[in-house]
Amino acid sequence: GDTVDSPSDSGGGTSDGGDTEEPSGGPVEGGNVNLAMFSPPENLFNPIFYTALYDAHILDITHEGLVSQDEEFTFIPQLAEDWDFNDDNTELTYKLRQDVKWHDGEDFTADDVVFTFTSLADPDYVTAGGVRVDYVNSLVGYEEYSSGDSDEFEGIEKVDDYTVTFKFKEASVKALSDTALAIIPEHVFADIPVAEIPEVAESRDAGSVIGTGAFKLKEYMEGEQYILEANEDYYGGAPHLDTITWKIVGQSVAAGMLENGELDYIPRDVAPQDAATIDELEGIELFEQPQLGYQYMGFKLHHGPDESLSDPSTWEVNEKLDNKELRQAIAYAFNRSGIVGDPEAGNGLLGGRGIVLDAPFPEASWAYNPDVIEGYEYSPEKAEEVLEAAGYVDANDDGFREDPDGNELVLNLDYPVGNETREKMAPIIQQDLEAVGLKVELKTPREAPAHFELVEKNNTDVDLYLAGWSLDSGDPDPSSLYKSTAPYNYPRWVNEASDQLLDDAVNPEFAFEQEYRQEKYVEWAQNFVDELPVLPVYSENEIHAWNSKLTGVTIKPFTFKNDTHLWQWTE
Amino acid sequence: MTKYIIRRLLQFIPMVILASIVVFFMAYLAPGDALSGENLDPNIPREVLEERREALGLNDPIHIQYYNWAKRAVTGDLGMSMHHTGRSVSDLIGGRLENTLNLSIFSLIITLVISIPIGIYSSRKPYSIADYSATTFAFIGLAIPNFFAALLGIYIFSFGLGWLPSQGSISAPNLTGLDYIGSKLKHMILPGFTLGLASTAIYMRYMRTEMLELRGSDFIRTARAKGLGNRSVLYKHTLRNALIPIITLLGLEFGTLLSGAVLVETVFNYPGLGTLFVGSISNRDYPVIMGINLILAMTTLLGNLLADILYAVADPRIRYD
Amino acid sequence: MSEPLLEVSHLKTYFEVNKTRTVKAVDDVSFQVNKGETLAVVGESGSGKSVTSLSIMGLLFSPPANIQGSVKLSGKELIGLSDKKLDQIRGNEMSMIFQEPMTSLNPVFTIGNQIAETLIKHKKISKKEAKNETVRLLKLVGFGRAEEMVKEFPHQLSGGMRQRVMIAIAMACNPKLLIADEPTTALDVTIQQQILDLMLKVKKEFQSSILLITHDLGVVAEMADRVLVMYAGQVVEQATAYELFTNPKHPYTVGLLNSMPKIDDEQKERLDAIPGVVPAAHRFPVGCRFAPRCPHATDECTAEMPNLLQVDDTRAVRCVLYKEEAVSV
Amino acid sequence: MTDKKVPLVEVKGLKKYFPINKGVLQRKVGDVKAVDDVSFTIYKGETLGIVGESGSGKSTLGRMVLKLIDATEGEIIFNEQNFAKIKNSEVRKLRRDMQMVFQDPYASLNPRMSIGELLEEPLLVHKTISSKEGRKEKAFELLEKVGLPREAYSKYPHEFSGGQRQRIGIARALSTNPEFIIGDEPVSALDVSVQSQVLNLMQDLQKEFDLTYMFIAHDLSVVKHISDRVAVMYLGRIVEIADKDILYKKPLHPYTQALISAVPSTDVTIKREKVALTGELPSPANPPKGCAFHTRCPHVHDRCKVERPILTQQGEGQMTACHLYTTEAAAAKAE
Amino acid sequence: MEPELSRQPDVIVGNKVPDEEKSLSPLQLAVRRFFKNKLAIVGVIIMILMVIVAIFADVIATHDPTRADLLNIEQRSSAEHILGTDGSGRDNFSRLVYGARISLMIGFFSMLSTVIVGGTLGAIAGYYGKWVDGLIMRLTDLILIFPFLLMVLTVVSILERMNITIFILVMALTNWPNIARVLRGTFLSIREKDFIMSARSIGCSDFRIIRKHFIPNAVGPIIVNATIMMAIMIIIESGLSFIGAGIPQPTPTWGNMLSEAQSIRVLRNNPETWLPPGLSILLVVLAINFIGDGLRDAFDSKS
Ligand SMILES: Nc1ncnc2c1ncn2[C@@H]1O[C@H](COP(=O)(O)OP(=O)(O)OP(=O)(O)O)[C@@H](O)[C@H]1O
Ligand SMILES: Nc1ncnc2c1ncn2[C@@H]1O[C@H](COP(=O)(O)OP(=O)(O)OP(=O)(O)O)[C@@H](O)[C@H]1O
Ligand SMILES: [Mg+2]
Ligand SMILES: [Mg+2]
Repeated sequence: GDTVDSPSDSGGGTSDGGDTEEPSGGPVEGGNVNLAMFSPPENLFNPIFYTALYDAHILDITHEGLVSQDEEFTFIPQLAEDWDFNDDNTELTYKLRQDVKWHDGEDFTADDVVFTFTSLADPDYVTAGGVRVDYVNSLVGYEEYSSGDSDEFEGIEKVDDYTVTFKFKEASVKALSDTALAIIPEHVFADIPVAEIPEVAESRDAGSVIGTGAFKLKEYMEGEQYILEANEDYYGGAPHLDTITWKIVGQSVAAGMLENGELDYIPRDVAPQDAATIDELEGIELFEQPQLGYQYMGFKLHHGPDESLSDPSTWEVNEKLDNKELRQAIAYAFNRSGIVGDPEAGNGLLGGRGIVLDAPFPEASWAYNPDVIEGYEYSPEKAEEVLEAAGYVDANDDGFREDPDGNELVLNLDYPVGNETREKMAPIIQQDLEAVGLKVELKTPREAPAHFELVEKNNTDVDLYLAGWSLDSGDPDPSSLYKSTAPYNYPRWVNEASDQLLDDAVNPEFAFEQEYRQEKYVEWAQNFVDELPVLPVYSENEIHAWNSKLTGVTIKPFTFKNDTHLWQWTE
Repeated sequence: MTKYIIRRLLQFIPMVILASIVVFFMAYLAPGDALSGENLDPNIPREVLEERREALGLNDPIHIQYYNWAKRAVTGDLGMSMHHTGRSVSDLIGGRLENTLNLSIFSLIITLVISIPIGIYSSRKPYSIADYSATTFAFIGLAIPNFFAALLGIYIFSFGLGWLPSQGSISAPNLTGLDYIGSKLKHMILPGFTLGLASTAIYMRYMRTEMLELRGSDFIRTARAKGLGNRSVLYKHTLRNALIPIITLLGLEFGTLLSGAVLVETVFNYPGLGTLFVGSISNRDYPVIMGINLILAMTTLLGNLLADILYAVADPRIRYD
Repeated sequence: MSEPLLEVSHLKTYFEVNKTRTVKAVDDVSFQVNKGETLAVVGESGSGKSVTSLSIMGLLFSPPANIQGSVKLSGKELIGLSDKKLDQIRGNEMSMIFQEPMTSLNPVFTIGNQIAETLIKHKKISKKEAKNETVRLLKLVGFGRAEEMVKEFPHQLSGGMRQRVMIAIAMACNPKLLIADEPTTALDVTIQQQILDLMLKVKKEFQSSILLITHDLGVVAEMADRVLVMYAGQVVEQATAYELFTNPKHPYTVGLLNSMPKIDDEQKERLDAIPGVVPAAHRFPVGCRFAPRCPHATDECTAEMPNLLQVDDTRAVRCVLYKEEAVSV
Repeated sequence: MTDKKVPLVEVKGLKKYFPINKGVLQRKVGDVKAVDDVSFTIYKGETLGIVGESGSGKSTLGRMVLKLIDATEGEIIFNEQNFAKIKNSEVRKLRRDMQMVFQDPYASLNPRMSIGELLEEPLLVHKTISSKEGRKEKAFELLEKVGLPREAYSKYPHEFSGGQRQRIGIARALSTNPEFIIGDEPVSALDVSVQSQVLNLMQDLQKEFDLTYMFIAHDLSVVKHISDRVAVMYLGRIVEIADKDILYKKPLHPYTQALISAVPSTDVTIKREKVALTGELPSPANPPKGCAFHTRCPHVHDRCKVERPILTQQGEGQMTACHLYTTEAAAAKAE
Repeated sequence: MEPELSRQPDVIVGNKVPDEEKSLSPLQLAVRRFFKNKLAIVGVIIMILMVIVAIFADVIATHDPTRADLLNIEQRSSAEHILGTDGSGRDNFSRLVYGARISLMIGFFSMLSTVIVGGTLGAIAGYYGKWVDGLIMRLTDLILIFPFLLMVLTVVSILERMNITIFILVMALTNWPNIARVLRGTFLSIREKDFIMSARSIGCSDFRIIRKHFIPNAVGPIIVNATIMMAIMIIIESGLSFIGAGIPQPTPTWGNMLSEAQSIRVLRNNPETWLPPGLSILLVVLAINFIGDGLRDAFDSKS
């Protein structure tokens, strides 16, 4: 097989990866596809409660939302045929498809939609383990309903059996993405208290989990295999395949299993280092595109008391990193493209299968626009220049630069375990920075929960830290990560211009225009790149590899599971 | 004997309590909790997390948390997982425990079936070529890290020769009867072997020295003086005595096996307690960590008890009362 | 006297400990045990008494043991016999009891089992018969509650009791020859007395011969018809018990008798000790092996090993002092 | 030798009970009455022999007298010092004057120490000789005393035979110039010819250094040979104690009689009368009531089963604990 | 009567012992027996070679073992990189050489700390017995009821981080019961020996008894177990590295190198990456086990 797509020209992501190569024989009906999953799901097959990515692998096939997105992230109909905003953009009304049936044969109606969203606002929802309140907390009457003060959730209203209206407290540019959550059947869950939903068979057991998707969960062995069976009554047409089987396998052996036919498709998670080898295999198709997430090196700009994470006035400046030039010099000194590497030579930690990012927008996002943003090319010379200019010189001849006041400067670099490439990156950063005379103390890695707790809680020892964000497809708004008051603003970055731009970008008065937002985000991104609260490093490619006899797989930047009913074997 | 067993079981209680305290404090003192970590969705409002923490009792002082945990644990309720929303710890552990036990027992059987006959053979023909090969195997078996043996096993037997499956504990979920057993067994062969590698080596050597040592003992000399045939001397008199230390080792082996299972399960993606535990540690899923530790501690204790009982059965000199 | 039951001639048992060291544990030993008699073998620790008996029984492993010479039981040669054939004889025609009653019984089987298995093996009788026979044997060796004993394990018995069980095992198949290797050394005097009495009793009952190995001259005096004195792997004197104690000839025998404190005699101020120690079995001196400790030693003694000299019908001495008395060489 | 009769060791009502612990809590469920109410005196310069069957408490008694283990009850007075009343630190000093020779020559010498070190250790511990040279000199002297060559100094125990090791053990015991030596079956493990060497040596040394011995053995001939007086123990008690000649000529206690008659004699010219004992020594954890010997005694009568006889004087130099004689004695007195 | 105390030469010492066998202390004898064991010699030679490599790692290594070279990742063998490079472009050969230093050091110091902790506690338990023994033994039971690796993982997660010092600490913390038990057993059995009674009877102090009588006689079991322990530590290190709980990169340890073989790709394509560290572990553990066996035979001479 060949690489179908090279990352450079993928743009918004290409579709129909599987169709590009002419299969040798004609299509056949039926059959099973073995998919690889590297960690077992947690077996909570309920869209409103699941937390693990791996459960989503199954739910994405068995359940559907009102709307979906195309390759450009534009919203397209799914369970809803059409939608409308009212004049002031505070109400969103969906017209639902009338031909949709649940796996158990019941009709899908507006009641299901209302039920799903009402459940999210239920007073017991959070204590039962639910975390998706961001889908409903912008709706009218959320507070009243979720606190139990009101029996009626005003935010969502059934107009008729196939029409529902969502009512927002204020106009929201994210309205569509906030209503795109997969729907659960009311007739199944109506009698179950929300608090118990995560525990009941209907959220867990094969045969009892009911969705509207092209496949239904037929049976599984926990931690080993999950078999999905074709939903012959699927409104989009009966699937070609009989079954889809997710197999839980170790990442280390997946490539081998693909080669000897035990697996048919390794979606998304082919190790970049394995890609070249797989690429050479006969009869295997490879597709790659940058992930929506990115890895970065954070600069702890402020430390602060733990109890006031969102009150910048209480924070304390981290003197070591306060100087913007220093941060910029670091950005010049760190050979990020070396990490990503060159696909031709196959070098770098990613073997060239990824891209270097400057601003924290994924390549696939419409907010991504590298052409207008000035980033940092790898240039140790430039770095040294900037450092000299800013007064960072080696005053005492110990081989390392001191700060402009002549004090010793040692930057502590903290990183977590759990991501192989990132773990490998840490010593390289140290090596790169020491090459320009900056002394980095490499802290031994912690486990992820410990690392993130310490990074978040303003541990004063931390200067540099490694982390990554994986973003969702819904909306590119980075406020929750970089607004000064956002708890996830791990660098504790305070910048008025940034805060302002972020607000402007979602200002409902203008923000329904994507161009307006694009402009704002470019402006924000340039400011971000200049100020450098974090240095984004790379966005790794997600790499798919499958048996080339399998056709009909459509890979979007955020999913490959949209049109599973079209998957088909060829002779 | 019954009284002894009951007394021993009662003795477990303080041990288990102590053990649970130790693990609880160790686990909870570790920084981070089930709600911190990397895979957090930045869209989740912090208040939600705080509310979850409060609901899970994570904000209580640690001794209160322990008290709450222990109060439920004594009624057999190990609580709900913090990471696997809505799943009880017993439920999570249940299926895994079965797999791990299956694997451990299988491995134990392989170990015994291989090591004892070879050990006997070696002792009968000491310093023969077969004996030297067995010794060499034993030394290598002890020297090779078991995850590495596992990888080599996969490389050779799964990918090279295609004989054995490399992953999981079963080939399909809906198997029944013989197919089920067959598939289970087939999936246990590689992990079972690698898991038992070191023990096989140890038992083999043990058996050999023990048999050789017994050969010169007074009562074996008596048996020979009685004119009993070689077979009777070997298989009745010698073997029976040589097995006594092996039997005691067996019970103690249990804990070791479960421990080795962590690595082996990881490589073979065998859904057992080991992998669950590793995951729970990195997710800070305290109730699960506690549950697994509790169960393993009890298994180990029961293993020890079993060893002692078997010991008494095998060796009439040992009497408990 | 009467016809020989066991004839041992030129028995040599050497152990190849390693390439440079050979232990000559038994070095050219000849003797015979007649039907119905008790022959005692005495000698210091390490003189080769046990190895002699084990060689007769074929219980040594070779290697390391290298056995040469001839051992005939009722005229049948035992050396070189296959294990299978030997097993027909051991425990059946000849049997043995050992020094350490505490460890000579298999701890994991019941007393009954261990007695019965000999019966089943050699007498080809059923389990049930074997059990009855076992009980009978236990009663014979003086156990009142034999029926219960059958189900007991060795550790439940004292040393004396175990030795009695050993005797029951040894006598189970009515052997012609009983070899007893220091059967009472580990026991207290009062218990020793019981065991010795028991041996005399079973000997009479079964009309067997006994080869009694001991280092206690008192036991010899009480039990033996004839005595063989061993020193450093060799027979140094052979005599009837009466002759030996009344008229010892070999300087070693003399020394041995004199160095014993005796309970019946009047008090001696000092004992006559034999100086020195028994030479180690892997480096015997040339010449007479006793010469380094012998008060009569001459150059002749250290030059050449003296032969065992037959001084009359029943006596033989390995000492140059008795050259003249020798009947034949 | 014994006419002076100055007591060196006085033992009064000495008891040693080893607790038998069982169960989880290691609760005490009983006692092994290893030594049960034993009294005797050892006079300066004499040898007191102790005989008895295995397990009768001989070693335990010896160890208590040396305060290697503490007595459960009773008094030991050594050289007018009461053991119960002196401090542990004092005991260590006392050890200079009393020493022990052990039964197993293979186990009683630390295999990792050379003979020189072994012999010098007591000197070092008690700081009797401060100079290294002096200690070495003393060690040579000791070696010579026990008839070992000087070369032995730098050798290790494993290079010696049993008899030689026993000599080393004796030399070690002698190194602090003690007055009193307890031999706990010092010749039991040795061959006859070697045993006589060691016995001779011990006798020689006793004369030379005016030593007092407590000589434990189970071989009655040996005890007879070396002792002045002999005590016979049975199940933790002394059943008879008498001057040697009296005891062997005219043993009173049925146990002593049986014991002596059970010794096989090398004299083939006479056949002695045997007093056969049936049965085994009962367990000291569960001794018979009354006279401990009654289960095996040929003269047992009802009183023996309930009342325990005490040691009473039976004429010059002989004491016996037996109802056969207490009644007689009582009767005699009454007359 | 006096002159009768004749000192006749009634003892002939070790009649004509060949000179070479003269006056060797038991320790020397053990050493001698040890060196007669061929496998043990092989073990010693391997270990000596390894230690030489470890000491002269700086000289032998061709590259900086921690220096990543992103342009040359997972290279096969070449003149420049004798054993190729690893996933970060570090020189495998140099890592192997430095790995010897670090892995041996880890093994040795983990063993040492375990032996010190376990040895001391075991000795105390065995010497004093009674409640001290009870307490210490309950403590060992407590630790031993947790499966070892799980215990290590839990401890590591509290300590947050893993580095060489912590590794050594954790090993001591989790492994000492094994040594303690052995030593306690040894001490208990020595306690019953007559020579201890003898030492007390001549008035030795507790301290002297421990120092001169217990320890020298416990040396055998200690050394044997320590040796085995060291082998175990090296294996454990590799196991922990494999599940990502070992010494973090870029520190070169054999375990770290071996865990590169986690993926079948490396296993298949780059044997020069995993075979040398794998063989080194095998060889060293084998050598240590040979030595351990040799020591065991040498120390418990039944002859
Ligand atoms: N298996 C063996 N290998 C090497 N040497 C042996 C073996 N068995 C016995 N010997 C040696 O043979 C010699 C004679 O031993 P044997 O056991 O016959 O002595 P013994 O007279 O029975 O002594 P004891 O009275 O101590 O039982 C001894 O030096 C002993 O060390
Ligand atoms: N430390 C101890 N703990 C418990 N019981 C003991 C202890 N030492 C001795 N005994 C018991 O005390 C009793 C007397 O033992 P002791 O060793 O004094 O007898 P002995 O007469 O010296 O026997 P032997 O002749 O076998 O040396 C025995 O039953 C023994 O089991
Ligand atoms: Mg013998
Ligand atoms: Mg004793």
